[in-house]
Amino acid sequence: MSSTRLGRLLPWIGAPLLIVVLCTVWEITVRALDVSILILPPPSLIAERLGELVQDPEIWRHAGITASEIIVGFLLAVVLGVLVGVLLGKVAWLEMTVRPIIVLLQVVPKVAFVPLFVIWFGFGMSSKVIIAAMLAFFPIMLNVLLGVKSIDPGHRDVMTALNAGRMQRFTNLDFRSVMPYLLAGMETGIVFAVIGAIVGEYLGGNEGLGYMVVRTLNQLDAPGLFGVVVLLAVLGLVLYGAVFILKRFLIPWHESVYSQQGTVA
Amino acid sequence: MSSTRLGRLLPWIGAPLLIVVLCTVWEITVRALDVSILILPPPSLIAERLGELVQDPEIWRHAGITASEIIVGFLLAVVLGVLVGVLLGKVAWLEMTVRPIIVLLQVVPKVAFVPLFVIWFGFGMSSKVIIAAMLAFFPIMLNVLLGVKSIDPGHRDVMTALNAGRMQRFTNLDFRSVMPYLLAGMETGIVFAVIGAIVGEYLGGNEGLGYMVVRTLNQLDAPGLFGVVVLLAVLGLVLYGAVFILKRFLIPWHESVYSQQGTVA
Amino acid sequence: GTGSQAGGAGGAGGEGGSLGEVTYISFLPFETLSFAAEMLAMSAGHDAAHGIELGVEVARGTSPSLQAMIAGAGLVARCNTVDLAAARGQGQDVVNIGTIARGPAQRINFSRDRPITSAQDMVGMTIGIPSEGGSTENNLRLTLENAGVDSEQVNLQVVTDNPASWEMIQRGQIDGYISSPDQSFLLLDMQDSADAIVLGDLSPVISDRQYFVTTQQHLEEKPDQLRAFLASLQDAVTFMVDDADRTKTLEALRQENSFASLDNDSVARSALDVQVQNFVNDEEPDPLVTDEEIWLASIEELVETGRIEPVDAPESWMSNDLLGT
Amino acid sequence: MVQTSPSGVRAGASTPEHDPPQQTPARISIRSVSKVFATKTQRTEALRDINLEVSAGETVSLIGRSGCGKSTLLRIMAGLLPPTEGNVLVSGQPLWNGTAVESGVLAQLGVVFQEPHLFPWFDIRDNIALPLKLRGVGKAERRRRATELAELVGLGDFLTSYPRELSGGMRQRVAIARALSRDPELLLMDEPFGALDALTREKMNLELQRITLATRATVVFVTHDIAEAVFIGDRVVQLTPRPGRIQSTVEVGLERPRPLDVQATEAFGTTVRALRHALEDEEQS
Amino acid sequence: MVQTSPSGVRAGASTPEHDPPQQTPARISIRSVSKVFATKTQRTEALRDINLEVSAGETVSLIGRSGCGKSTLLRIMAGLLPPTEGNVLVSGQPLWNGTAVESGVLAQLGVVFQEPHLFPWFDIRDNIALPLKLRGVGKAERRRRATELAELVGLGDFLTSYPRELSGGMRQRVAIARALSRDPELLLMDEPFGALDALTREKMNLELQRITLATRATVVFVTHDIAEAVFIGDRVVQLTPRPGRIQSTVEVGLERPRPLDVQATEAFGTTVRALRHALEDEEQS
Ligand SMILES: Nc1ncnc2c1ncn2[C@@H]1O[C@H](COP(=O)(O)OP(=O)(O)OP(=O)(O)O)[C@@H](O)[C@H]1O
Ligand SMILES: Nc1ncnc2c1ncn2[C@@H]1O[C@H](COP(=O)(O)OP(=O)(O)OP(=O)(O)O)[C@@H](O)[C@H]1O
Ligand SMILES: [Mg+2]
Ligand SMILES: [Mg+2]
Repeated sequence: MSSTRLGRLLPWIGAPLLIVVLCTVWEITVRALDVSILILPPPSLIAERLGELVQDPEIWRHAGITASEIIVGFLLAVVLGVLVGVLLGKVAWLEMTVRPIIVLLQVVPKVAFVPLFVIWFGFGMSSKVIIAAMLAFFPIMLNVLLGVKSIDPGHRDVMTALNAGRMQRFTNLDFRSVMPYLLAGMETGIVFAVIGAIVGEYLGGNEGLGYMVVRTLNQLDAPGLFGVVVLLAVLGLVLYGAVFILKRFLIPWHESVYSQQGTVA
Repeated sequence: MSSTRLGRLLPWIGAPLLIVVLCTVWEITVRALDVSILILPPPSLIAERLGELVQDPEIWRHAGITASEIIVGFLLAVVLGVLVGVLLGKVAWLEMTVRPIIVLLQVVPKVAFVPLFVIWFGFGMSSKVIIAAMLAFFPIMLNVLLGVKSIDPGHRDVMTALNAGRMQRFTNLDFRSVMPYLLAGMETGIVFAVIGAIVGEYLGGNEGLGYMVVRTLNQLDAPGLFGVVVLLAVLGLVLYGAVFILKRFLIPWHESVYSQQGTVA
Repeated sequence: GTGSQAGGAGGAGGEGGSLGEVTYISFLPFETLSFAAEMLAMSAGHDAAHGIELGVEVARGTSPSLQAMIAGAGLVARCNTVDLAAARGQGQDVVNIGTIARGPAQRINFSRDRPITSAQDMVGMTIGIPSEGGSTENNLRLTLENAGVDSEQVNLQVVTDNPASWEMIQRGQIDGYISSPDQSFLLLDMQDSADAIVLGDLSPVISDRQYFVTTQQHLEEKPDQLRAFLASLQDAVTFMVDDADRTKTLEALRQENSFASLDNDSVARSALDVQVQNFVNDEEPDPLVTDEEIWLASIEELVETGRIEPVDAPESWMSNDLLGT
Repeated sequence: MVQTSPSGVRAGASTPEHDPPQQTPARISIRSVSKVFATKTQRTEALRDINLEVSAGETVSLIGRSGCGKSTLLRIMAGLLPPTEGNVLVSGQPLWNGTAVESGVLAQLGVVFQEPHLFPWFDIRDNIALPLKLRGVGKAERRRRATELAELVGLGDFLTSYPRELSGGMRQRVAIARALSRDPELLLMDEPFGALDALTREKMNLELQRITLATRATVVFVTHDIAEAVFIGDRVVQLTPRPGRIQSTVEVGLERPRPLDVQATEAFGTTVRALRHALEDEEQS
Repeated sequence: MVQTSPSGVRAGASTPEHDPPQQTPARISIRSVSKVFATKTQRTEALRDINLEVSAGETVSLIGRSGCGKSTLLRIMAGLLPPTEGNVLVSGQPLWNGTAVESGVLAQLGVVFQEPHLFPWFDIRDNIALPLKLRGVGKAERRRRATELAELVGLGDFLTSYPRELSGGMRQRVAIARALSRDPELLLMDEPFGALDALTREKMNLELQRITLATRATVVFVTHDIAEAVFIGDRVVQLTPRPGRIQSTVEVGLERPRPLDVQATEAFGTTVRALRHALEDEEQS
């Protein structure tokens, strides 16, 4: 807080430090209580197994597949989320009509539609991409909607008085004004895209890290399971980090970005 | 749009109408293409089966259990989401340290930890509540965080100049200012709480609508499956609707609520 | 018709030539020795020998696998009697085209502290099952009832098919759980105090059998592929049965596969033994051939115990026509 | 409500339906405009039966008590707020079509709002250049013009600053520069110099006069400073509050351009005093 | 920078480190305060070495060109912005402790910001009553007082309206009422009457004078209207821009309370003209 230097280093120090501390506690607890490795293997064992895993090119193929599913699904969700969010934000009657349908689509258990997914998209990546996109879509869309509705009426007036076209209004006002909301939605969205892709991989197919989870689980390979979980977590963190860093480039003017020094209050 | 009367009726007309249209299209397509009922039963058949289902008191017990899990998990997520969101929004270094850990917890596949949940919380509702809470927590927390950071610096100044205490500041400024963000987070959150509870029920235990989904699925009872899915969707919609309606009471002053008449632009 | 008219089947080669790809849909992740025959057919090249290229798609659970097969995402799936009957009950024209398992293979794992040696032992116990409403639950209940135990007196609880289930036994949260032979042997190999019993040893259940299934439509459109599939499976089964000490089988399997139960010699041999026992049955005909009497008896058992509605002509639900002799 | 008639004041509110027979159609003409705001707790009649003609090149000052409806009237003229009744004609074309605005009618509009409404994501230069950007002016040209205007309003040193780094008065000046950037034919200004110190204000007054005379722009100028209203306007229109009605219209009989020291002349002083009295009379009535 | 010394002007900036030997400790005293804003693109020296003493009950007006640092100085005094150097003593107690503010030192503070900063979720009455609410005053009493103050600022009819339903000047008046609601001992006002029409402004000036004399409040009053600065202040302090320094301090030798027509007196006119010249001189230098 006090020094900007420390403040800038914190994300790179704080979290890893905390993780190390947590792992130590975990290791000690597991050993002290003699917890079965089947249920919660100690980090040392997981690390060892992880070491083996990362040397296997096969795992990188799986990771690559999962990563692609997440990214494609996420991008799809962003595009759709922005489009639908902006549309519903602008057209009140459409919002009232379409919103329940969207909620419906969200709460409906995906497992019921797996056969449809399989028929339409096959066992391959597409069905996972769809599930990832579906999960990520909702928070993005809702945040964009909130963002569109939170556009300063004064700013709207300026654009109206300047006789701005629909597209000009979008690029100069709506888009930028909604950006902080969109980015917050994207932060949630990327996380749910990860969850979605993994869930998709549980439900079918034989590729990806989610499949590896099922597989290690079935093989009673708890350290392997946790190794895959660590990989998934790292993948998730990296993708989340990418979105997080986007903020600094896209909304340097927003309170949430420029006021990193911390306020007095 | 033009008439307020129509505008007020739309949510009650538009969506149901759209659903009826969709169902009709579905019915016709399924019959025309002769789709196997195992894959996508026609709405008429689902409705019939649903009629039987709702007469079974057993299904209401399951629905009640699922509803309780969702509600408890959701409330937990709201409380935690607000607390953590406000805390991280106020304390920059904490945010930097804790955020990656939270992301980590989110992206980690829950299935790996179900045994831990079961061991810690038993087969009953608790583990589903936890999963529901975990999924709902993230969007709520992130939106609260965005909300806290979007508090007008001018408003902050007013409170500081008035020498407001921490609690006073919270109730008169932070809480109210964050409310629209919180509510948008809650809209996402309730949907994910539904998903979380259902996923939790897939993974273990023998109660709840999620369990009924698995059961009907395993019995190859596709109409029954879709019947349960309809119940779940209705449950989800009702809960979502509750959160949605909250808005009118909690933030009547916000642009997203009071400007329902639609703007000229 | 011939294979050449099969839509979507890779190269159109005609007789003896390439019949293209045949997709088999498994109901579990493929990496288990329960699928040893299918796996061997692929790794030992039995499929190619019959002009097909066998591919696997993995669904999670029997129902999704049947749905996928019916929808045309694959040609063949595998399921239990009760699943097939349920599908027929829903108006699906699924047909048994070969019996791949002739008895219960699933085992109940338990701790030596609280052994399970008979169905009566399980009264009042909590038993973990991978999922409810499916064939596992059905077979367990049938087993209990055939042994004269009211299945309602046994508490069934869904647990993840997961190593930690053993931990739950030790903590007393459950008293036993059902798993595949692989997992059971793996567990026994790892945990000294673990033991297991085969469902069939508690009481006989006729209908606990598994078949390769397809639809009437597939039968009409792609009989050659199906024939070739079954032929290659027959070859694989014969190979395994003939390989008394399983060494050659293991060697062949390990060429293309690697997973915990296969990599562990003793576990793999035990699991393969169970499979082989299930392929052949002294009183029954050649592997894969369905004995019509037993088939009818199986259906009868399900009808009698009220698990399915009475049915007409169950003999039309099966066919041995595609099997070479 | 006493109809005061000091020197040069002609009654406005008393001739509501008369279109003064003019040769050229008025650049902007307000016809029987009324505006009522109705909320759950409050029904505010902001404007009642306003009639006003502004001819091309003319500058009209609008004064009145706080809350009397000046901003509301300006917003109606800018196409931002539909009138409850009546309409606005721009060069003879009706602006409002029910609650929808006929865009295009207002093509050459410049508006300075009562609040600056700058865009936080643009720096000062880009904020000023926004109208040019919307017009499709090239980047280099835009920047050149924005720099010029920033210097005009005394912000040449702050081209790449962001709005939050400016003081209140500086922001207001940015808003003025933005409104001027595309040489509007019709300029609606809502207390544009309200947050400026005396000197800056005078300088801006002169600049505004220079620019509008050069471009022959039509200006409606809201202010709460009577002297400023007289200095800037060809006419000064005074509104009474709740409901907002035109109380009086004063012709300022002074040639434009006017030098700053016109404020010391007798004629100027008389007009200011007349308006001042009108305001005080209203107070007492 | 020419040090102008018209009648009653004493040089401020030339005696930076002198604490004038006073009997009572100054209510608020600014000691060598400097403030630099540094952003990526810009380094603005907003204030340089400001020294100012305000004794209890005194009213000091602060004038200066737009952007010269008036608001910045006020924000530093209000505990909202840490000075880069120097400190502010309130009744002898240092206000700033590095970048942290010693709360409690500012217990009896009332601030009117340059922008109204009303809370959109409270209606007018609740906005005005907020300071009382924070003080734990009961609801009935709060409402009574808020209603009284709303009437004082001419908004008695808008008690249950929401801020968005008010005009710019009305909002500003709400902010003034809010600042007055808890009878502050120390009142910092940043162009509080900037958006008000002449009459309302005069009325508010008189009210402010009455209230502050009655409560013996100490006031620092920022304005860009020289006449207002002279009317309101015991002293008028003038800042020069970039860096903001005190150019001159003018003692207004007029008794308070002052009636409105004091503005017609010779002494008043002289002081205004002197300040006006000082401002113009600064311009030329
Ligand atoms: N947050 C900030 N970041 C950077 N620069 C700032 C910031 N706040 C103010 N400044 C700069 O400090 C200087 C003084 O600003 P200040 O708001 O104090 O002016 P002011 O005297 O109140 O002007 P006005 O009469 O226009 O309100 C200006 O040049 C402004 O650009
Ligand atoms: N959105 C609104 N909803 C309800 N009432 C409104 C709204 N906008 C303005 N009003 C009311 O209309 C009246 C006129 O407001 P307006 O903003 O036009 O005043 P003004 O003359 O510009 O005042 P000022 O000089 O203070 O800016 C006020 O009484 C105000 O309360
Ligand atoms: Mg106004
Ligand atoms: Mg200021």
